Formats: sequence, structure tokens, C-alpha cells
Amino acid sequence: MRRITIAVLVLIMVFALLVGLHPMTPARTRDDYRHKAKDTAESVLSSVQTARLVARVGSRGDAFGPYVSVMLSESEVGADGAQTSFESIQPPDRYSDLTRAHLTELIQRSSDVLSRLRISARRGELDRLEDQARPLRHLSQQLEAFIDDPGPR
Amino acid sequence: MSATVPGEGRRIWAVLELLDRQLIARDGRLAGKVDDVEFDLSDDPDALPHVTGLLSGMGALANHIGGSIGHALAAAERRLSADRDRHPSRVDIALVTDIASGIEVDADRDDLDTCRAEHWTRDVIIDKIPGAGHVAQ
Amino acid sequence: MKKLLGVTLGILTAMGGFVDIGDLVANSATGARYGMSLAWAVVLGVVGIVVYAEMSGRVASVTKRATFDLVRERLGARAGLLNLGASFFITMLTLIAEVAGVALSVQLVTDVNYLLWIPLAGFAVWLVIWRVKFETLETTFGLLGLAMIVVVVAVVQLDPSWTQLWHHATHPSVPSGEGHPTYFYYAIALFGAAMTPYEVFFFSSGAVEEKWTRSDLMLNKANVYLGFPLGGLLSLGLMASAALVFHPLGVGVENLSQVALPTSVALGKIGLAFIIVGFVACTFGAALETALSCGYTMSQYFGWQWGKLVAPRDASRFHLVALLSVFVAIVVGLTAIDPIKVTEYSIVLSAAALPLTYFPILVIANDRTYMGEEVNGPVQNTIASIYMVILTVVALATVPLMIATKAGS
Amino acid sequence: MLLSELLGVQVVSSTGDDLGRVHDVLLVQDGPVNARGQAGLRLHALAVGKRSFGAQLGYAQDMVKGPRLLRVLFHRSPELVPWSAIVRRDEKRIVVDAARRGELSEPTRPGS
Repeated sequence: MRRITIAVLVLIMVFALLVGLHPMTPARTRDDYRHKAKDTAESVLSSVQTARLVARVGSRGDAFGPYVSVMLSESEVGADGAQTSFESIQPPDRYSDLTRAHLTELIQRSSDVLSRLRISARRGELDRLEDQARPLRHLSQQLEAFIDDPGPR
Repeated sequence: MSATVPGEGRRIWAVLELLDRQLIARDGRLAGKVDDVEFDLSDDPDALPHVTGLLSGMGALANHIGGSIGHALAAAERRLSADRDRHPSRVDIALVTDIASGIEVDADRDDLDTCRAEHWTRDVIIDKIPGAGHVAQ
Repeated sequence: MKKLLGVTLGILTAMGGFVDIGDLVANSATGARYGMSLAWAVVLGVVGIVVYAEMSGRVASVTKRATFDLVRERLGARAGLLNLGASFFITMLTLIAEVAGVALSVQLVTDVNYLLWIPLAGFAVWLVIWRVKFETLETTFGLLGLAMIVVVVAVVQLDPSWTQLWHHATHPSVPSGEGHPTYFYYAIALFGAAMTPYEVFFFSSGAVEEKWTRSDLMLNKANVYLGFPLGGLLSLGLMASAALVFHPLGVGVENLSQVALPTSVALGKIGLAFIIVGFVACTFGAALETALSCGYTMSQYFGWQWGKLVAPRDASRFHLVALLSVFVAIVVGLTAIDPIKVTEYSIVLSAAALPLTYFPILVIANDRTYMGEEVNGPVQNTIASIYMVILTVVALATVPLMIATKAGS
Repeated sequence: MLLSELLGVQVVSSTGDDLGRVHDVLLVQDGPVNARGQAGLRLHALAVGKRSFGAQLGYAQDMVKGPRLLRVLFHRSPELVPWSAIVRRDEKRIVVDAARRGELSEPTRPGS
């Protein structure tokens, strides 16, 4: 009896770990796909907004070079990670294809800016960051709009 | 602590107050747990069994736990002590001076049978690391 | 005068030592996601750890036996062993997270990948355990951890609308678009972060090592009743800073580095310096406590000599367990497993495992043959019983919630 | 004989009643005095009952009295069966004399 209990508990634990570490599962319906697109956009928005804050404190001399550099690499990794897992999801229909195209483009443009920020930070050019981060403002608004209504524009 | 009634003696619940308690050697060092209690049954059918010793160590613990976990523990113990004799480590009840939140034993820890694995770990592993003999500063 | 100094030192140490990587991550993440609407879970957790630690400290002072010693004594060898398995596993998980946390904190000032720092951090942890006296390590890292007070300063500097913060904290509600299961999953994470079992293993073992007696009960109460709630204040500060800076922007906290950002925004380089020192002290101190706790739990179950009052060779198995635990933490950390995920699992599972050790301590705190006059009074027992129920509910709810919410994603 | 050989063993009366299992044993320090002046510990009785957890925790022996919540859950007095009432004993079962099992009906409580 006790052995069974332990076995069950271990199974539950393994299952929970697997589920936790593998958040993206295949999308079966359009709604499902929209939902996953929204999650992805939220994750990218988080990276973008973090990068904007970091660029600001970096340019104003409110943070150390290594810290700014670490933060910007992490933002870039975060956005890239979200993009990779999103692109691996199979869109279920034509409409979802359009959703995918729109979001992928937003992420791509964000990623480009994040990469440039990271490169500047690594070079120690902290004072340029705030200028370079300017396009992120518009991108964050577009991402927010996408989160409110995930679909093609 | 249980009260001692004159002429009757202190009452002790073996599971609650003796089993699974800490053995403490004369030097204040910790010397294992009470993993089992050994009784002697006299030949006289009317006599009561009396405690002769306390068993301590992985072998006694495995036996006490029983079941699949006990088997696993016993197997581990056998593997770790392949060339040693198999009888479980034992503390004679005559050495016990107090039964309280700890069980006080009137012997040095290093003389007790219950610390073989402790000594093995000390001699084979810990002593090889620099600074093992110094109390932390 | 000297006594007052000792009490103050104890309180400050308890305060600075309260926060660890679990608190850093859980409070910032929930602040960013839910604003202040989960502040109640922190308060619930802090009151819980106060009740639990006070009982453990009192029991340890009177009986001279530390927590896991009593767990075995009261639950018996079999249930005690299962308990040891669960507690050891969770403490190990926490140790992995803390060692990685030290490495991540150092990365923030060096920009050298944290994976390179993990072996060094682990080695430093082991060296301190091997060479440094209990009191010294507890006081040093506790006091350095006080650097975290900077988050409270940061919150003040951010000049929030206090009435609004207070309103959010006192009128908790699930934000629209968020499911109830996820909300409660995060509540459990906060609860587990505040009430981590290793804190009690460490605290009670320390009380035994420092040879506390009945006359130290006042010190015990001062440390617990003042030090822990003040530490909880730091947790709420982390939550509020994230709520003010991240919540409006839609930023989710996924990295330790982000936890420092609100302070940097509010106070600039000086604030950032303080909070990073705080990170290193809190994670390093907690790594020490968890590594020692691995040794404590195992040794206290089996009755081996433990502690730092004797030379390592006289507590050989205790030191071997601590050494192996640190080694395992280094190896697992080096697999590049996400340290933040490990932290989240460790605090949530901590919450689930709490009744295992809380229950026997509650029973012994009521054993007159052991505790004499120092048994729980009726007020203590009422609060402690309420917590017994809360802990049981939390333990039963954790795994289903974990599955339902895909671990809070 | 080891304590572990007694614990958990089923106890039945000679008339066939199932009394439960052995949860604890009562020792009394009334044996012969040894060289250190300590009296020997003699096994006087078995604590027998259907559920064991209360005995493990100390509620059944009345050594732990609070909190009320736990006491209500775990307080269930075991029956004390004197060792002298045992008729037969093997690894699986202990048979006690139905007529003599109640000899310790005044439960011997520590400290009482």
C-alpha cells in the first residue's frame, strides 16, 4: 500500500516537472493558437519593457556596465526563446498563419533592437542605449495591442 | 520525566521514551540512536522479560523499519560492511545512566561499538582533507 | 548593556538572514504579476514561520534536541525516514538554487557567465562550513543581508501612493484575465518562500549548538517575534518595488537580475551596489544554511555526531553529507538547469512538505514530561492548531494546483 | 527477544477476540539493581489496540495533552495486557488468557 502511494507521488512529481518545463504544447484549434500567441507576446513584451528600463538607467549612469550588459543579454535571450517556441507551434488554419506572420514580424523587429542594445552595452557605450532603445517604445505599444486582440492586422 | 514511585520503580514506555532516542556518550558526543531494544527471557515461565541492551546502527534500524524500505537499508548496510561481522552494534543496558530526552551512556564514544561507520568515514575520507582536526574558528 | 547588544544582534541577524533566493524571486515575480494583491500570503507565511520557529527554538532550548532529532523520536523510524527523504530532497533543491543564486549575483557585477562561478561559489560554501564557527557565519551573513533594506528605501524613493498600495494589499482580488488556480499557486509559492523548512532546521540546530537553555527563551522570542517580521518587511519591499515598476509595464520577472532593477531605477548606482551585496549575502548565507541543514537532518535522524563545535574529524559523517550535498549542488547547477525554475519548485514543494516537520514539533511542544512549564499555552495552541489546518490544506492543494496551472505559467 | 519482534504483532484472547496489535510496551524499573545502582527494566505489560499513531505520538499514554485538535484525533486509550497473561507467543500472534487480560484494568500511567 505504502509502496503504491510513493510510486503515485513520484509519478505526479515527474509529470508536474515535465509539464512545468515544457510549457508549449501543440495547438489544436484557432482559439488555442490565439491563446499561445498571446502568451508569447506577453513574454516578448516583458523582455522589451525590461530592456527599455535598463537602457534608461544605463544611459543615465544609474547602473554598472556589467549589470546593464547582463540584463540586455537576458532580454535578448528571453525574446529569442519565446520566438523559437512560438515558431515551432503548428498553426491550425489560414487565419492562424496570418496571426503568426504578424507576431513573428513584431518579435523579429524587437529582437533586432535588443541585439543592437546588447552589442553597445558590451562595448561599454552605455550613453547610446537610450537613443537606440527608442524604437522599442512603438514596438511595445504594438505588442500591447496584440495582447488585447491577438490576431492579424 | 516519569515519577519514581517508591518501591515500584519508574515506568517507561519503551516506544515513546526509549526507542528512536539519541544515545549520548560520556564525553557528550552523540553515538547513534536506539534502534531496537533487546530483552532476555528467563527460563522461568512466570518471570518477566528484562532489558539487557540497546541496539543501534543501520542493521538494527533496517530490521526495526521492516518492509521494502527496511530491506533496502539492510542491503545497503551489508554492502558497506562486507567484511565485518554481522551482529548489530549493541550497548549494554548496564552502561546506561539516564533515560531522558537523550539516553546517557557511561562510556567514551570511541569505545562504543555503535561508531564503526563514523570511524571509517573519519579515517578513510575526512582525515585526508586538510584542517580536519581543527575546531572551526 | 551587553545583553541588549546581544539581543539586538540576534534580531538584526534574523532579519538579514530571512531573505533567500526563494523570497527574492517569489516576491518580485508576484509583485510584477499581481501587484500587492498577494501581500496577504507573505503575512500569512511570516506569522507561520514565527509560530513554527518559536516552538522549535523553545523545544530545542528545553530538550537540547534539534528539530529532526525530535521528528524521528516522535514519528518513529519508518515515518521519520520518509520524512527525511522528503525534507532532504527539498533542502537539496533549495541548496542548488542558492548556490546558483550566488553565481548569478556575482555575474551581475562581473558579466562573466554564472556557470563559471558555480564551482567557485560551491567551493566557498564548503570552505566556510569546514573552517568557520557557527556564530561567526550566522552573524556575518545575517548582518550583510541587511543591505537588502535598500529595497524599502527604494520603495519610499519611488514615492508611491501609499493609500493605493495599502488598498491593494488589504483588498486582495484576482486581476482580470488571471485564473484563480494560478493566483493561489503563487500564494503557495510566497507562503513556502517565507516558511521554508530549512530555516527551522538551521535555527533549532543553532539553538542546540549555542547551548541555549531555558534562560535563553527571551532571546529566542526576541529573535523570532522581531527579527522574522522585520525580514518579512524586506519581502514586502521586494514585492512593492516590483509592483510599482514592473506591474504597470507588463514585465514578468524571470531572472534574478530583474529583481534589482526597481532599486536601480529608484536609487541609481548606490542602490544597485547595496542590493547586489544583499543578493550575494542572502544567497550565500542561505547556501550555508541549506548545506548545513542537509547534514543536520541526516545526522539527527541517524543519531550521528553533528555540528561545528567539534573538529570535522569528530563529526565525520555530518561533514561528509554536507560536502556531498555541496558537490551535488555544483554538478546539478552546471547542467544549466534554469535556477529560477529550481527555486520556484523548491519553495512550492517546501510549502507542501511543511506539515511533515511542523506536526511532530507541535506535539512535542505539548508534551509536559518533556517541556515542563514551557508547554504551549492556550493562545499558542489555538494559533498553532489553525496553522496545522492551513498547512494541511496547502499541502493537499499544492500538487493539483501545480498540475492545473502548469507550474504557474 | 527484540522489541521490534513484539511491535505490530496481532493479539487475540484465548476466547478468540481480536484485541488489535502491540503498539508499545510498559517497562518498570523494578528489576535487580546493577553495579551502578540502577534497577533493571522489566517488561510488565503490552499496550494493545486497533490504531497505533496515538501511541507513537504520546497521546494514547496521556503524556501529551494538547492541542485539543490533535488530542481528539489521536487520543484512544490502548488496553494494557499484562505479560503474565500471555499463553502463547510466536512471530505472528500473541494469545492471551481471556480471564487474566484485565488484571491491569487500573491503567498504569506514568507519573500518575
